[in-house]
Amino acid sequence: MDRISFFQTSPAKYDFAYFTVLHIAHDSSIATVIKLFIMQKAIFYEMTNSKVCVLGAGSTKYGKLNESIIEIALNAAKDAIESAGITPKEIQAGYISNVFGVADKQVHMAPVIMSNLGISHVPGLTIESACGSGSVMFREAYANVAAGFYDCLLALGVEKVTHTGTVHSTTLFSYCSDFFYEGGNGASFPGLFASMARAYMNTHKATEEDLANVAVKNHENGMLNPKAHVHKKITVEDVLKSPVVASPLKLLDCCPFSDGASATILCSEEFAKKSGRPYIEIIGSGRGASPAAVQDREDITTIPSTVAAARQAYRMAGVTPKDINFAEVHDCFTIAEIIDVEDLGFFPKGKAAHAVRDGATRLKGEIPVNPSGGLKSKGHPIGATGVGQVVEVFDQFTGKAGERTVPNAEIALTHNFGATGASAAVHIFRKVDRK
Amino acid sequence: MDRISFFQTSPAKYDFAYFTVLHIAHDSSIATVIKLFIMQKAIFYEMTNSKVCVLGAGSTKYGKLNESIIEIALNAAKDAIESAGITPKEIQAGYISNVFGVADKQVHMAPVIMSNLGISHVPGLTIESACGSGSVMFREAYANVAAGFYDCLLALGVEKVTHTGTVHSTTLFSYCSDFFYEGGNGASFPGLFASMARAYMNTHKATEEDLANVAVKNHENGMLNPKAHVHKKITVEDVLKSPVVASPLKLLDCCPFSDGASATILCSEEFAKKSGRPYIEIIGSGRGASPAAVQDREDITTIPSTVAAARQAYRMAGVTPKDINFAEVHDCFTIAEIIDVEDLGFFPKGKAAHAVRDGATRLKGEIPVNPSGGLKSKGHPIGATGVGQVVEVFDQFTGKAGERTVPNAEIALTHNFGATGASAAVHIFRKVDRK
Amino acid sequence: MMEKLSAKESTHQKFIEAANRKKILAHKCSKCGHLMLETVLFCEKCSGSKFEHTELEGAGTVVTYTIQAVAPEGFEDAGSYAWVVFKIDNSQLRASGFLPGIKTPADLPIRTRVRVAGFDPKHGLMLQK
Amino acid sequence: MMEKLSAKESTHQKFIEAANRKKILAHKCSKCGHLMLETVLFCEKCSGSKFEHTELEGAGTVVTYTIQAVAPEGFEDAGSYAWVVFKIDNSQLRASGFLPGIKTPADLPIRTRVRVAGFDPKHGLMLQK
Ligand SMILES: [Zn+2]
Ligand SMILES: [Zn+2]
Repeated sequence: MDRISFFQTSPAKYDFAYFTVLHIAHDSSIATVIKLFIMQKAIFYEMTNSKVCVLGAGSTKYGKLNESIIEIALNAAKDAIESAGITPKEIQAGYISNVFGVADKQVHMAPVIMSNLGISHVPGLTIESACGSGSVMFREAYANVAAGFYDCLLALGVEKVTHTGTVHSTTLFSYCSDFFYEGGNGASFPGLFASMARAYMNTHKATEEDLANVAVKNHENGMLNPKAHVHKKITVEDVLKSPVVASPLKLLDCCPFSDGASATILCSEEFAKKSGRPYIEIIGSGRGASPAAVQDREDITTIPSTVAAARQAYRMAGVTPKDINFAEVHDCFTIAEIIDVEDLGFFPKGKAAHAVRDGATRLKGEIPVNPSGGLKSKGHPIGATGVGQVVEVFDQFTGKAGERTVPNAEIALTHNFGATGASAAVHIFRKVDRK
Repeated sequence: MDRISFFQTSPAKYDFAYFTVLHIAHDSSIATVIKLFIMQKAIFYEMTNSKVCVLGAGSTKYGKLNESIIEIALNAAKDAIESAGITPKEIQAGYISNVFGVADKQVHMAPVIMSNLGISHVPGLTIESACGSGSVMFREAYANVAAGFYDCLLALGVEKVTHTGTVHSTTLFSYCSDFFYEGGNGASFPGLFASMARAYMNTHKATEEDLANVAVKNHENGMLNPKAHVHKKITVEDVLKSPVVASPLKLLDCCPFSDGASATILCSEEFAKKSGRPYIEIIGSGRGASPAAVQDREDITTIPSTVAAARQAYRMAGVTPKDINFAEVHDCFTIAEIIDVEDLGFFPKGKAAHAVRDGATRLKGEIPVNPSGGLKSKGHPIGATGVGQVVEVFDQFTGKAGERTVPNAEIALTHNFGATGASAAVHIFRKVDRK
Repeated sequence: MMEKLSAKESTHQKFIEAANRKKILAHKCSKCGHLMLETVLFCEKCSGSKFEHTELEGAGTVVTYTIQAVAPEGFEDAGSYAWVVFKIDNSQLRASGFLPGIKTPADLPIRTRVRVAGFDPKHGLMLQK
Repeated sequence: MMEKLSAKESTHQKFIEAANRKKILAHKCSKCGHLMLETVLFCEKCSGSKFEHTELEGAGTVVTYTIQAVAPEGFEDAGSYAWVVFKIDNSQLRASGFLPGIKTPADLPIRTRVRVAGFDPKHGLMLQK
């Protein structure tokens, strides 16, 4: 499909019309036309260039949680609502992301969440796109505000699986693969990424140590995040000596199974400005897809959905990878972060392992990657992960990231994918300075 | 929340601006303003009044199906694509609705479906809202086309549960309730609707025979639908003598557990017109929500989400219940159809039982309800049901409904809800005559 | 693997602990006085989030119910039971629970008085006549 | 309760039946000649939906793989096995399968030759070296 995604064509098309109007207005110089132009500009602004902001954000701690999935979700929702300084009645819709509600006996979560926020008349829905559910949902919520359909939304991701145990969780997750070819033939998620790691290592001469460096860096960042699942400083040796899960990946190459929820309040710029509270702006959004099965990808060392989503988001935001001050990327396994940072354009193909080794992605490096600790250390409650990345950007840009704050950051990127990257979404955010 | 849903406010607001422009154009009578006006009209049209059409539709048979959930989905997708006369490459996104993919070991379905349609680069997602997933997803897909984000989408619902058996299916479905108060205390879905039936019968002096009439009528219609799950003419006595599932509801008051998929091709009016194929137009869309738990509803004999969704859809379409020529409504249990037709405004509160007895909702009645056979006879593959209702409208309006065709129908309504109506969506369609 | 929640962390757990004392846990909005079940986090009327805890006596009258002939998993061995919605005395609130030993509608006319008997990990909020 | 599917109805079943004959079932677009696995319903190149059935010899070379130390449910008793992506001989197509008896990477260098041994209802597409 050569059609540029909806967030590119539209602004361009209307900008053209807009400047045509401007031109006519200048030529004719009559009051009515100017009036028309101003009115049109206002309408255009609201309708297609409507900026969308994140006004509030909150997360539970990620980890093994004892509360029910609904309570976990509600705790994050309450935090986000209070962080935005709004009341629940200002929320016009609830966008939820979740994959395995079945595991805690609750699907159809939006009505239960909304009812317990005291706004049972507010409609909602759940969006699922495997481990990328959070960002795919976030994009739908974003599009609804961008289109002018809503002024204020709750966008909330939640997951609870740890109580089912490692083997059953592994099994559930394998249902996110192309099951006929992958899960059904014995591949788990660590297994699928292990096959990608082997392909990458073989093609680009990377080593198990190169992968381990990603884990070491993300655990280091996670130490600074009080809500992270895993607070444990580790060394390359620790990673290499940890038990093999699916060769060549070892336990410390893998993110944990986590419970948790993250929530954001999305709103129009007008709504955000009126609030008088700190907010951040979404300046780019992109989605992509890849062949569902790893076997069907011509090059197993790159993820086409990431490349497509990033290209769209960069184009929409009018920025390049060099403009990104930090990124939260999908590091479900160490190999994933290596592939991600290449697919996102931070490093040339095959060069990421070297860059990570040199510290380029560390908190004080040239492009800090996963200051939150990433999925690897912060944790990976799969329905919440994509939203949690946005929470990190919000916290970074509004002075709530404490010791892990990336200095002087103005532009940040989030990248989250489903399964082995069959689906992906990328968002780009801008810090908004308030006087 | 007093804000009218997005599909009402926007057109009204822009109509105002539009007529202001018109007014100015008349007054000043200068060419540039007229030019401006025409350009603006075109842009307005495309941007906010963009009509959305259904260009193709297809369903598998509903029932116990042996294929995998992916094959079931693909069979419906292929039918819809061929019915629309498009090629898969014209599809820009895949909106899927499904609840229990876990039961057939496949979630994250969009990438697998898109890959097997030969368009693995096209992004998709899954939307869940219990038994209302299909219509809630359809509305999101619709909104994306209405906003001008996409020209052509696949909107597909699918479910496969029968292989898990009745008790496990009953258990899975109970996860759609407010589990802490309902499923967790032993209520199944038949049980929840039974409690609503008892309340209704008590308040409005309806009888078990009144409920049975709904089943008899829908089985009669289903006899004419080759894709219906249950082809069995029944009598009131058959219903009353069937085994109790959850008193006062008996087996023949309940829809079956079904497998199946339904798919539609949604597109802009421009796209539909260019195709030269038959299509129908969506003229109204509404969503609503109710307290998740039955206990929290002030009146248990009405479903607030239906009332809200219908009000929105009618207002947007500019029609009243009297203008509807037939309706596909959510009759998961006989009591549901009784409540639905009152909440949708076809009959006053408490009067539906009488109207059904008099034949008002039969195929030749004043307002035919569920000409397809409804969930009761056509079947209820929960993720597909809301989409299947649209397929019925498409078939009715494009001459494919055979003996069950409602004569002279021009306007039709679909109504689908999740669980006990905690979420609902209503759509209104117009037949488009092509010369 | 996971510890049991304390009532401090979980509204569900608080509700359960009260049920075990034969109470229904609710709270009253400090701002407008509206009464809600404990699980609701913001006032349905005024969006307030400060509440006074209120324990309601776990007794009331049947609003509606069903007798579950086909029971979901976990309830197959529960015998013939009713799932009951009841209005809690001295409030407009309703709650739902599990009432064992109900075989036919004659056993449970609408407006029958029921009371909370406790909370069973397997069958939920237990009621008795 | 449900009958077994015939290969007429199910692309998965067709694929499985071919695997049991040690073949990989594919089809060639009648319009442009593009070759795809049987499960793909429209041509990836030209969107055509008419195909000529093609049975490929179930043999090829390993592209990548993993040895699953922690196996999902249904595979716990499978011993040490590899999940393998292999390129099918005389085509650009790849498929995936289950290869038992692999303990260390030394057992399976990239480009090792493997062939289809059948389809096991429990473990899927069976491979052998
Ligand atoms: Zn209050
Ligand atoms: Zn072709």
